[in-house]
Amino acid sequence: MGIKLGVSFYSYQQAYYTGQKNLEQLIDATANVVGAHGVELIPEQMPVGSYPDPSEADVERWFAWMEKYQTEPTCMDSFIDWMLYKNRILTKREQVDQMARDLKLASRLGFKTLRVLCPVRKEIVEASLPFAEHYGVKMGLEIHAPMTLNSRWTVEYMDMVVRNGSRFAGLIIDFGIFAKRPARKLLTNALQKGADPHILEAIAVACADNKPTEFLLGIVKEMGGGQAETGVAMSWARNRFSQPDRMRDYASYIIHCHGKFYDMDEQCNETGIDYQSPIAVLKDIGYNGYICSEFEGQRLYIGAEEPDEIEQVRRHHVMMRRLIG
Amino acid sequence: MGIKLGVSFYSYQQAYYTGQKNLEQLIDATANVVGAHGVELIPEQMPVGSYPDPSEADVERWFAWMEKYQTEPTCMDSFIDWMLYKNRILTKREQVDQMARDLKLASRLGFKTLRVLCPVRKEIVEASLPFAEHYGVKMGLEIHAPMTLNSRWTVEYMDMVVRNGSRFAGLIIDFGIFAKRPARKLLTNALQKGADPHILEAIAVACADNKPTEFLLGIVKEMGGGQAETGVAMSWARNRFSQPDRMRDYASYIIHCHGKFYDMDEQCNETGIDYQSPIAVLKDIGYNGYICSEFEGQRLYIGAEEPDEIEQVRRHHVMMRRLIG
Amino acid sequence: MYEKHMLARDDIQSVVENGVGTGFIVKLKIPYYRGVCLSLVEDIQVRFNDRLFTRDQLTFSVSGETFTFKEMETQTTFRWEFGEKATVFVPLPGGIPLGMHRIEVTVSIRISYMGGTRPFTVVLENVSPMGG
Amino acid sequence: MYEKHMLARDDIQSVVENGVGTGFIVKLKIPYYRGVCLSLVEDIQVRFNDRLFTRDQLTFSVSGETFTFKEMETQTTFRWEFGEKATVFVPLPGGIPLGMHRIEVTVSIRISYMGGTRPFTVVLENVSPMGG
Ligand SMILES: [Mn+2]
Ligand SMILES: [Mn+2]
Repeated sequence: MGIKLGVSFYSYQQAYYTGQKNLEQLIDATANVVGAHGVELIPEQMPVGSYPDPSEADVERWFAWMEKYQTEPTCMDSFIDWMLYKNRILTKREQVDQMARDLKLASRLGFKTLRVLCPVRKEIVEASLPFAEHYGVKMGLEIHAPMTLNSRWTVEYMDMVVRNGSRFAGLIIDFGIFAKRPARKLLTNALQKGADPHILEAIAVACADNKPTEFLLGIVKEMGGGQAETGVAMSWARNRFSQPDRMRDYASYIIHCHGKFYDMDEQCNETGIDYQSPIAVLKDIGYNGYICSEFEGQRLYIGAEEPDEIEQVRRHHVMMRRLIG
Repeated sequence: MGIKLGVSFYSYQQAYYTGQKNLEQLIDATANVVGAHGVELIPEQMPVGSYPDPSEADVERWFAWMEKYQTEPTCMDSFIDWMLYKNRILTKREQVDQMARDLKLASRLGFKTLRVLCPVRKEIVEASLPFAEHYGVKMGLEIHAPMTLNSRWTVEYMDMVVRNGSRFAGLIIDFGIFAKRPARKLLTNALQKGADPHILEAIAVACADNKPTEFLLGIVKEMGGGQAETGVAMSWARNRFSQPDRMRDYASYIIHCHGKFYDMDEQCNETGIDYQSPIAVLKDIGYNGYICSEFEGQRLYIGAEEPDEIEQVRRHHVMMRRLIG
Repeated sequence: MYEKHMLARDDIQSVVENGVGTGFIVKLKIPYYRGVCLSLVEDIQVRFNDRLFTRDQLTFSVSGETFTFKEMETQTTFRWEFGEKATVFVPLPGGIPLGMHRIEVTVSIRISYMGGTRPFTVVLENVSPMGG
Repeated sequence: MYEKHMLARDDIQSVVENGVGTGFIVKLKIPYYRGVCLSLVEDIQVRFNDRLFTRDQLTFSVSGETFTFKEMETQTTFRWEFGEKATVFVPLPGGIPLGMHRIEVTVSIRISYMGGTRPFTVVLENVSPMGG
């Protein structure tokens, strides 16, 4: 079996937003340019028909695409809008209704896993377990920076999962938690704004060393940096490095991974996130689910330059195949 | 085949409201006291499990009751809350969503017909046709006083139905449109408040003669009546008599009937509504759907006296069987 | 029928927290022939003797959840079912004093097919929740 | 990416009714990476040169339906989908005059996982909808 590869269509958001590619064309590119098999979708971003209730014809067309392009649904990404109304937070039951709605949609579209957004409360996931079982779709809480594998939020969630003894709740690892240094493109942008390369390098070294934001800002101040350097230091404020080895604690509960990345260079290396050690750990613990590439570098392209999302994803897959072997 | 008989559980609302009978006990009484076969339900009044999404177990229990008591679901009564929010009227699409929700529930519970409330716009019914076909449930607009069979609202609705050529929209006749005189119990209440029996009789004769409210109030004034007599005259203000013969115009579109009644006397006659002629017409046009008894006299019981809803329904069925032959 | 059945004398009770009376509750059945979602419960007023309590002062509880009337404006999941008792809390420091009282409750439900809101009032005289 | 793509110059157009300019429309894509139901579109402001137009003055249209912002507070069926253009109408008697103008649009979306509302502003300088 081994690790399987896919693409989160979050990666293609700009091509879709600007109307350059529709959903079918993106499935085509995934199969025929990237060479990937798994499809991860945010249905509120690129609806299959309409969200949350596609027609039967929409669903049939979706499966026809899967067949035509030899792809398969992996994980569907869900949101719980607990601030749906201006003046109040939705009750637990209303939030569970939203979860049930998404579990049902995932089931209709053939997704085996539902991405649960990090700040969703464990009580909501727990109360949704009967729906997950009914629809045969697993819920995975996404461990996403600034959360870490050791955060109290994660630990308490996992206590709930273990206590319930259900196979329908688990974890999704977002590789952003293994970020080691600012993406190359972020640094290039700062250089263009006149940042001092020595200060940037000092910041990058301190990032890799897992230093807190105050420490990074201290470097900027000491070395006489300005706004551009401060921007780079601040971009790191929400980063918290997780030790890849901590994944072993939850080995049998990891049901999906997001191969988060910001910038793939010409040699197909991610310029800021550690992939080598996490993938070694995943192989070692026998993980045989999907890693779906999740490109999030769109906002690093400023001025006239535009990202080539499909090319970035293609490079990411070259790296992934190299590392998985 | 011929006309079939059932009970709208609207008839039992007080027994349910006060906690004297639960849903299963009412099904039991329908089968074993009234001797009826058909069950009509307002799920927002007496939910099967919970409205609008009963669990599978709730639905199974419902069908188990139908089997146990040898009854069958006939019509489910729907509401469209187009004033769901304080500040606006729901859009057409939102109203159609509510209709689809109720069609789905009706289908799950085995109801073949959905009662559409009289003031629901024909555009909503028209846009809901695909859902009705999908769920295999017919929508019937209820012709209910003060609407008549000749009202513009009815005529325009039927034009829409005929134009669509769909078997999934039709009419439900509420026998209240055949009311000929105020219910006996309403008159008795007025007498207790000191009304003059001669004035009441003069009002009742004018009602049977289809006179407008102003005419009735004129009688009260002329004959020197007071508040009690005026109350009886005003109770007729929303009544508009329909000629039973007008049902012939829509013969093939009548999909269900409400045997509306207010007061059954000891000889099992309705004291204010004409049943003889409408049933003769229905037999003549070969109507073979249900008439479900719909008792609405609860509010005529004032002071310490309470209605015996089940007994009233039983008497109504005695009359119905006598008339149908 | 609602006059007689929507509010029972036993369902008016003082609320005491930490030994101090904070108000009272009334447990109400809906004065309408079906259940509705909470956004349709447009208004409730409670008159205790001469004191009037309006929606901003009250809370409304059903199915174990408590809402303000502002919150209820968008509440379409929770329902006040036909025949089910909802609990309305009325803040009255000290709770209900000894003696006989008059309680008047007006419930306004928004009913689409009537084109607006229908108020329904029930009055209980000589209420004495402290055993009597 | 929203700065560059959420509002195209061609999507600012004067509205003329019966020969009289009544205002203008801007066709906006959502500055967020997914579509949302309209209750989450908490606020939109449009600044035309020095004049500020706030939510009470604007209407918002999507899928052929037009809403006030007050109405949108409870609107959870209709959605502003990702990449879809919504039309905001700004009442400006006479429509957009000849010449160059500055248009600034701020869209605030309520995002639960951020715990509140995120405003996003886009500015177009030298806008001249009458061809140029
Ligand atoms: Mn992710
Ligand atoms: Mn009826």
